[in-house]
Amino acid sequence: MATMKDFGSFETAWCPGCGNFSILEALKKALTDSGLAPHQVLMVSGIGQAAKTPHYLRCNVFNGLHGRALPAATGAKLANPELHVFVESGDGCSYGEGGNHFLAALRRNVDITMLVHDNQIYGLTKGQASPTTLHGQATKAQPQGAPSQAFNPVAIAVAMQAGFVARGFAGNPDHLADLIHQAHAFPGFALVDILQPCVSFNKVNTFAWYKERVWDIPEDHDPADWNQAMTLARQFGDRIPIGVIRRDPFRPTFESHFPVLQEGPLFGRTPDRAKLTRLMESYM
Amino acid sequence: MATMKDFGSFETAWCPGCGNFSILEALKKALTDSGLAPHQVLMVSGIGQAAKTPHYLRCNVFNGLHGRALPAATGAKLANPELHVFVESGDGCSYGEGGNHFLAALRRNVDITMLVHDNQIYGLTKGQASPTTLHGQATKAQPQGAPSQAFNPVAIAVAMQAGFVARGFAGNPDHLADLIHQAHAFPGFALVDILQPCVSFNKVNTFAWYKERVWDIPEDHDPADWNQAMTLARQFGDRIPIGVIRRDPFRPTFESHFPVLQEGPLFGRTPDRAKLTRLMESYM
Amino acid sequence: MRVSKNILIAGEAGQGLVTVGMLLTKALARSGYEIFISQGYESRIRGGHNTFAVRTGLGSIRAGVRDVDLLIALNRESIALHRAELTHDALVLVDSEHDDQAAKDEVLEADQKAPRNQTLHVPFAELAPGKVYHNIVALGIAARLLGLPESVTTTLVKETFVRKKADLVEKNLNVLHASTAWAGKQAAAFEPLPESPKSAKRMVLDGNQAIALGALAAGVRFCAFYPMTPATGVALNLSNAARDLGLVVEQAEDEIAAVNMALGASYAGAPALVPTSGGGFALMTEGISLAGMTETPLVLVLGQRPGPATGLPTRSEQGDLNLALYAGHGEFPRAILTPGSVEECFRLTHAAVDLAERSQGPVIVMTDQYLADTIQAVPPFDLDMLSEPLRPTRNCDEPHDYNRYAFTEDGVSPRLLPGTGEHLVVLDSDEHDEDGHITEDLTIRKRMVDKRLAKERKLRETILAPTYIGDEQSDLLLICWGSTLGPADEAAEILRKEGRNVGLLHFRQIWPLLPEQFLERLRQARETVCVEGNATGQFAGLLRKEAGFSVSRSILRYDGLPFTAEDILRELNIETGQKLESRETMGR
Amino acid sequence: MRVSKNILIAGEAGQGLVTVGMLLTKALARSGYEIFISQGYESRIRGGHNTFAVRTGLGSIRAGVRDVDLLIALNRESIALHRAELTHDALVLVDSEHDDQAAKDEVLEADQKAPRNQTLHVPFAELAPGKVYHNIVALGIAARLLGLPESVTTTLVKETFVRKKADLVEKNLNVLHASTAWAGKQAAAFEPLPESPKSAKRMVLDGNQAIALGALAAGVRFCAFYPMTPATGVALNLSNAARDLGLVVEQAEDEIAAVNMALGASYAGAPALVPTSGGGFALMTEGISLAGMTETPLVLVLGQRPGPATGLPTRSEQGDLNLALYAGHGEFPRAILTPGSVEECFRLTHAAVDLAERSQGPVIVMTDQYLADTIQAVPPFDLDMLSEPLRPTRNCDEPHDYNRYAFTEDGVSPRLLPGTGEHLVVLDSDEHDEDGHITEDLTIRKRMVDKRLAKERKLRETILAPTYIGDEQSDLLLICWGSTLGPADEAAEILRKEGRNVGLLHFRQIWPLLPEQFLERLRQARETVCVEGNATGQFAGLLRKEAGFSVSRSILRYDGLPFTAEDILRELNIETGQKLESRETMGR
Ligand SMILES: Cc1ncc(C[n+]2csc(CCOP(=O)(O)OP(=O)(O)O)c2C)c(N)n1
Ligand SMILES: Cc1ncc(C[n+]2csc(CCOP(=O)(O)OP(=O)(O)O)c2C)c(N)n1
Ligand code: SF4
Ligand code: SF4
Ligand SMILES: [Mg+2]
Ligand SMILES: [Mg+2]
Repeated sequence: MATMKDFGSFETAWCPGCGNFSILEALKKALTDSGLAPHQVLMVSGIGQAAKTPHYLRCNVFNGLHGRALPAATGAKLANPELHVFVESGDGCSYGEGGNHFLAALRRNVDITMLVHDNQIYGLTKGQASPTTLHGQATKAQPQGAPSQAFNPVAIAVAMQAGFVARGFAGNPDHLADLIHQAHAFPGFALVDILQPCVSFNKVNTFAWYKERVWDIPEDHDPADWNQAMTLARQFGDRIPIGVIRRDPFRPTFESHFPVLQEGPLFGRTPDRAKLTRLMESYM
Repeated sequence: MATMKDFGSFETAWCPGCGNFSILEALKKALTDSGLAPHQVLMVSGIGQAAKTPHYLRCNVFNGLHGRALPAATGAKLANPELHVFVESGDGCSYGEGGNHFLAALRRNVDITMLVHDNQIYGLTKGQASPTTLHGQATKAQPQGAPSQAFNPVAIAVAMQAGFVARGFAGNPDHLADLIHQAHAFPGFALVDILQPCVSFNKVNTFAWYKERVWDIPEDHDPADWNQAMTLARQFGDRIPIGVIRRDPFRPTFESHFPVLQEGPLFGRTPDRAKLTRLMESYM
Repeated sequence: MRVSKNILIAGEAGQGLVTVGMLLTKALARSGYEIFISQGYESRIRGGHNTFAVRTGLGSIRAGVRDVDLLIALNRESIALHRAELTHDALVLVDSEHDDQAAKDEVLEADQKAPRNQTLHVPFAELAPGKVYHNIVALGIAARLLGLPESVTTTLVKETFVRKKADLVEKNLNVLHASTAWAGKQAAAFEPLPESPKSAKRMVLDGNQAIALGALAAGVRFCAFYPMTPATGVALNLSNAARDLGLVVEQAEDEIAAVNMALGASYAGAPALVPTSGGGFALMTEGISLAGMTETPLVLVLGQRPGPATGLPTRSEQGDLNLALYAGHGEFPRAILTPGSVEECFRLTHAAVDLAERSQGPVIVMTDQYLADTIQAVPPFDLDMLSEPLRPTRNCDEPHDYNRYAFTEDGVSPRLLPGTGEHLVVLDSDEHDEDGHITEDLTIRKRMVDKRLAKERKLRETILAPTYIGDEQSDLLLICWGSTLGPADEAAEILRKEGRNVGLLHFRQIWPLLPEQFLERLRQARETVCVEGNATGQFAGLLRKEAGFSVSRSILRYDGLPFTAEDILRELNIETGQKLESRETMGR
Repeated sequence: MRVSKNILIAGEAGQGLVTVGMLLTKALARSGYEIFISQGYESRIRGGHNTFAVRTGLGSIRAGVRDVDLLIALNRESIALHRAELTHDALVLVDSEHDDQAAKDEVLEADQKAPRNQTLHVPFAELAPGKVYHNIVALGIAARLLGLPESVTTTLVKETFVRKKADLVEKNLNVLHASTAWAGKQAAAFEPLPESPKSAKRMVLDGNQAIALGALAAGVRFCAFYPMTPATGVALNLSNAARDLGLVVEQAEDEIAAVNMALGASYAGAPALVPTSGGGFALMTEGISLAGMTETPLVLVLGQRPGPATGLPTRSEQGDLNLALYAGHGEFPRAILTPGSVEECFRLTHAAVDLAERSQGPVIVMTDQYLADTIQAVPPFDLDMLSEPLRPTRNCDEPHDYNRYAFTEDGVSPRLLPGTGEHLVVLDSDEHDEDGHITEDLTIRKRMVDKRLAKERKLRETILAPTYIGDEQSDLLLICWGSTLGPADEAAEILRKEGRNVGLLHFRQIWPLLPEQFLERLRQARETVCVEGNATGQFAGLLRKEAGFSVSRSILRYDGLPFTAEDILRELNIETGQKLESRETMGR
């Protein structure tokens, strides 16, 4: 069994004090707790500060284009369903440039775990509003305040009938590790939106700001109840619930619709000449 | 005052019996009822059968790229807020290729009326699944059935805190005309998703199929109540409610955040040399 | 020697002309004739004006022609629209229900123009118990007029309906026999096709089907696409075969998703293909650059149509050459294959899959609406003769020392798949070190650029040389690429028959180019004419840039229609006694 | 005559080197010196290694240099990293708190290599009451060493802090005075700058700021963007000016939205600009094609960085020339302007807005990270001397006969705006008739292609000829485009001083190209060398294609750094007695 050490320890390009560090630790813990070895894991990311995370882990990595982690992850998972596929990226990457893929992923329900480092800002490009930046918050690019309403990814995921939706907090890494562990265990698409302080560019949603607001979803919450889930998902203000918001184990995975995927990975299969010949004959 | 005739009458490239015809008529009626003259109207569309609609109307037209009607409409409205801007396109164009723009438009709340001819299929490209195609429905491109869950645009709009959300039916043109009229009157982004039979490629969601299911939203529905709205929005099965689902008049429009837009269109303004000089001085 | 007739089926979208056309085509192919089908349609589902042109005969037929010998007019408008194309002794089939005065006038006018044109007024309503049988009527009559054995059409009809309702076979056969018999009784003098030699069974395939077959034969296991004419057919054909042949075909939410999905799949070991057209390809540009940077094999099929923007979505053009050449920011190698026939669609797609793996990067197969919809009869491909495409290794001895981007002489690093052993496969869109991890070391940056570009040298080793047809030295050299092969070839042949020394150089790979392979030929010709379907002479520009050679002139077409041999001859402005050889050899 | 010193401020991201650098730069500019700033940074927010290089002196300075005269090392690592660049008599400023053994070793080693290098151990902790004041310490010392008047730095510090907390001005002034005084007492022999002539006030501007100013001066009213280094600055500058100058700047959800928004805004009458970098530009490709098809004015700013894919996001390259030339499916005209200096950034952006309206299509202004971040001192632009950019008409006499795409001789149709009168403005991405409505008429198609392409002829009328510097006829001709102007110019000047006959041809517009404007010059030179920042010689390829001219050789750089004159001289492999003229004329 792999230990946390097997997932390595690297120098990062992050700012001291960034919330990303504890997310990385939580992730390593979750991977270990899930009994995964590095070579079984595929981390797919886009571009941004969060998207560098896979470089700080020993595992397979597809660090693709800004906003395009989900399609790449989908392709990889369909090509080899035995891979344990995680998507890791920032809020801008996941919900901004990648918004359409987010919708499509929720509709597909491929067995992928999506971790969003949600610092409510574009970090790597130095502080423009992201989709989750609060309405009216002033930034370098929006000196008069962000003119659009903030995106609530958790509420949209619930509205889209996602199978597994959770919200975590970088300031609570053990809790977060458990969420990631559960998300990975869920058979289907699982979203964990992670509140992540950005000490360099988000002076509003700071560690203290989050700390003041987050509260653990109580035991009696029934994530199988859509209405309850929606009510929790919409809370993002003075109080922000963290934990598993929604779990619907009855949605079939995307993969289950493809008999060919029941036979394992697509690589290493040679074309079946007899079948090809029959296909050619059908054109005669 | 313009009459329906002022909006013209043209030969179309649609199939006989297509639901688009009555949507076009309803639209003309709504434009007339709204007291608009053709040159005040800008219809923006993408590519598809529905997206041809603006060609069959006398008005200003921006028939742009597949999936990109919303950004073009947003740019035009911000450049000239006096234009009455409508977006008209199909379900594939609006929710498929254009999904990310749909999310962003809901967040922005620019005063645009969006009409979606929702035939639950890609018509112009001959019958592939669209985002609203029902899960499991077989099509030319999905012979084993559409593997993704259907997109419910109305529920997502409500979840995204849209100001005005309605569902209409091509088979009920007077009712539809009224919805379009109300949507246009609404100050902010307004969505009308229109159930539209496609006689050539959608043999499941036929006129009869819709007819059997649609029911008028009763008078006592309170579109200002988010929960009520969400409950109605999620109904898409044996019963499909049509009418105004959600109305939230308190959301400020996007335009209201830009003082420069209070002064009317952006064209015809010459650069203010004194201000430019001051700006240059700030670099000295 | 080539002898041919051109049969044009014309009518509105939705009238089923493709159904009649395909039945007739199969009947001709099975009877041993060559066929060449070109299709024309509008961007709509019903109405408008569509055409299905069947050119058939003996000897190699590689293009369509304008002149029509047999017009099957499914509506009245078709007569007016195609009157000018009727040959001197053409026959026109019309529904006798169209025999109102206006229709008669149309026909009369046509007759006046070309006195020997004859019209056959077909009593569709009498011969068929309902509209759905009209295509069988047309089939029966056309087959009889052309002299096809009734056994062939009978078998065909049986096969077509056997999987449907039980009594359908019988009903259709009755209609077929009645129609054949009716045609036999008509006095109309339409010379049947010459007798055909016995021939082996052939497939009746369009360009898109051949591409799909090529992909399957090469082991493609993943296809992501977003529908776009004229490339959708590639995906539909793969989709239909998916279950049986074991591949995943997914309609993506947009083109960007399609290309990124394919890259993800390819990374994880599934040979992947993405079909699209110009507008979709434009959206994939960033993804193509990602394929270049991450050295991930990827096959793209670019079915061109006239642009810019939405343009003419159902017509043909060769206007995206420069786009294909330079799509993607930054610098990285690629290969571009440009099949000129249905058979080449198969072979070059097969080659593309292999090439993508060998060069670990993007390979583009470029067609256009004309070729995508062109139907030809081709012998079944000999699968045993195909080379086995390269596959990535799946394991290594020292997994912990594995570096995805290890520096090598030829720039190609060993490609392992993730999850198949203890090694880790790290891929990065940023500049990266040998191990795939992000780097800001500018010395490594330079080495990595050199490594990636070195693969172009490798690609140059296996360039498919342009094919040359003609005598060793030519007076006039026609140059073409992709789908223009057919018409250019026929034009050259006609001129050669006139005693002119004409050569034809067909580029089936337009990137990379290896001037050694063709420069001498260009230099030796007295006149070089580049024939291409765009307005700015893009390939001629590429020859200037890459081979330093300026062609004498270009013949360009960009109205949405493909070239015919006549077009080329007309533009060459050569007074040729014979309009088209087919006229002569048919001896009428 | 040029005399210059190169001051390098180096340290981690987050240490405030841009703040020190900008203060020093402004002080130099206000004291009458020329400045040229190049910035280097990594793709991270804190840590790593960043540089801010201030080259300053008298006479025109148009590029950075590698050799360092004064190194302000904000951390120890910086000494090691830049040791090799120190000139014979360079001075190194280090924090005396770094004076541990390792630091001493570093310095020692540096001293050994170049014996006269000296190190000034600055007691930052003593001179400043806290870390935030360290940049003022550095400013005071550097200004004093360079011989700048204390009045200049004093005013600067006052201006900087006056709008902040009241006591900040005083505190900072105290630190400034103490540091200046401390520096005055140091024995370190650092020759100050020669006295500067009085000069008018100048702006201290970077490339992106100049572009924003050019856009504002030309009346740009709409900017949509998605953040991407190095182009984000253009949008941020416009955003900051938006409220005051009356424009709308919107951060779009993605690049595709940005370009389509801009087209919508332009259609409705707001001159629109979209800044991005290679990856974003790739995503806009389809939209650029839409601009071409719909004949909608659009200005794009493409700030290049090294690709492919994410590449080196904060470095420089000229690798996207081919992409800019051919982005977009189908065929349509475009213009590409390539400024070579901060001043040209302003002028060419202004010209681009006008050109987009005149040609009714896309115009691309191409820079790169080097130029975007280059800071120069330029006199304020004379707004009265600028030509008034063309604007669309807003009304017509016969609104009902208005046709947006009326056929005209030069291809340019009268452009009205929607909603400004009874006329209707119909725009279509499909092929369309004169009235803008979709058509499938293939004759009109051809005419519309011809109409659109005719505009390229029109564009050719106003091409900005390449600028030439040198004697009438040159032995060696350096060719460059865009940001390479500065270093190439300096290299040419150095060679000329050595008595060599060297010319320089700078292309500030690389499309369309008009060979008449430069071909003779190319032919006359004995040797032609194309200097460009990419690995495949893209501009040299363009010259082959468009002018049929092959340059003798290319000097290419593609490791992410910009050229310096030294690079070019080294590559030219010319034994030059003087390393760089600056060394000599400084007389040390
Ligand atoms: C196509 C494209 N557009 C823009 C960029 C520039 N870019 C890099 S990271 C980033 C934003 C990152 O924000 P987020 O995803 O929230 O990540 P964070 O840095 O905050 O962790 C952007 C806009 C890019 N690399 N590619
Ligand atoms: C970038 C791009 N991708 C694909 C297409 C091809 N295309 C044209 S219309 C269409 C689908 C139309 O479906 P929908 O929007 O539902 O409209 P409908 O025809 O059903 O009214 C597609 C995929 C295109 N024109 N552009
Ligand atoms: S910029 Fe923000 S998100 Fe990025 S590393 Fe620094 S603190 Fe973290
Ligand atoms: S294909 Fe469907 S949507 Fe399109 S016109 Fe025909 S019936 Fe209407
Ligand atoms: Mg972020
Ligand atoms: Mg549809």
